Amino acid sequence: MDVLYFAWVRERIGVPKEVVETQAKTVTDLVEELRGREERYAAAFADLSALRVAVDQELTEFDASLEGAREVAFFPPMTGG
Amino acid sequence: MDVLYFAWVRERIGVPKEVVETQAKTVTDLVEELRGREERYAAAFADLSALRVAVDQELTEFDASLEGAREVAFFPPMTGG
Amino acid sequence: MKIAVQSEPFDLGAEASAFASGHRDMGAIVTFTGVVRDLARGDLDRMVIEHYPGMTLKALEKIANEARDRWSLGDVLVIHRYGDLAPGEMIMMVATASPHRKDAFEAAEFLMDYLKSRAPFWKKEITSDGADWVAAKDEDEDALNRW
Amino acid sequence: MKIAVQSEPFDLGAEASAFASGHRDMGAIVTFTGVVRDLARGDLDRMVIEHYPGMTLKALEKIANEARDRWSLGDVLVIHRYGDLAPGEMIMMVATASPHRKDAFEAAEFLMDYLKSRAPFWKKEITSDGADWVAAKDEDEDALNRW
Repeated sequence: MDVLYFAWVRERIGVPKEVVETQAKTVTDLVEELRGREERYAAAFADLSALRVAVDQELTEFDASLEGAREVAFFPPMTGG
Repeated sequence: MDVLYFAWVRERIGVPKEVVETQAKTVTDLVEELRGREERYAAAFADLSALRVAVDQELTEFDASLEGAREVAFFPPMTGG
Repeated sequence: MKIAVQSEPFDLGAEASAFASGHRDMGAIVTFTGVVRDLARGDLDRMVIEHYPGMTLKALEKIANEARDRWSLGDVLVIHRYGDLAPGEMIMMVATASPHRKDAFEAAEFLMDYLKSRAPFWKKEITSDGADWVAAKDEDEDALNRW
Repeated sequence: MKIAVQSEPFDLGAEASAFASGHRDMGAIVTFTGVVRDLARGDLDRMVIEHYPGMTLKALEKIANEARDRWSLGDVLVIHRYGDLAPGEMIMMVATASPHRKDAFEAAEFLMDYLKSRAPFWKKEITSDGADWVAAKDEDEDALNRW
């Protein structure tokens, strides 16, 4: 599964994109896996209320299913306009 | 005093502007004088709720004083924009 | 601040560009442009806009200054035409520049609501069947109550 | 309907003119343009806008289509830039065309509120002191509740 990071999440984790092999059933499960990997992930995912997530390029919630998902993206609240 | 008419008020009265010699103290007094003149005035001023008035180029009410006024204008509700 | 009352067409693009340029502190620019709509039957020949020359500019300035008093605005533009206009021609435009988008939007809506009912313009629609003065709408008068 | 995501500058005047032309049935055209504001200290070097290429256009189309579902709109325009922008440069614009001014205004405000918080853009301000990601404001999230 492709995992993408944007803005300060990208900077904290250090890469814009990586391929993650996972059996995670939900976004929260995936976050737990990543947190357990390395300190930089734990730091980036410390406060989920400061993060947003998109699955297959659609905004969703952290309890969303990852079944069939090809791309997950994590980023801070958007500041367009 | 210059009296001006716009839009359908102008068309009904037949002139855009005329000089009126009057001792009218308020707009309502002036309207009464004009109504008494000729049928076209009576027709134009039949329903004051359908008219607006400006004294010296400021929108005002029909009970406004004409003391010192040089120009009075009668017209329908505005439809700009 | 630019307030213009004119019979000539104006160039929305040129006006919008000139208005927006050179405001380092204004994050939000709103424009509203009014266009002559054809009638439902599609037979509008032209619209004639009459105005009250001695009063029009003063009334527009008063409305624009009121907007500047109420909202944080760096600049205001009002252009309103009179005379004969064909369907599709631009009648008027307003523009507002503010540090904040809410102010820019609200001030532009305020300007429009007041232009509709408090600036001395009257519209007449000319078709092959004759000419009709456009009636003021109650909803336009009601719109003023929100400010 | 035109939706564009681009690093290049856009020409507000040309876009507004093109958008407004040729709508005989649209009496009301509203545009909103966002401009890079300098910081209060006047030391903004540039703003960098990051986006999510795979998602951005889809998100903007979704927002624009939602506006078309909710209001009577003849046309919608959205342009949003990414990359490096200097103070005073235009970041983005939206435009709406409707038979009625209320629809044109409301739809433009709706587009802006959703662009702010639901389109995948992130702004970073660069000064000689360093770089800061712009924080989302609670009021921008709250603004969505009115729709």
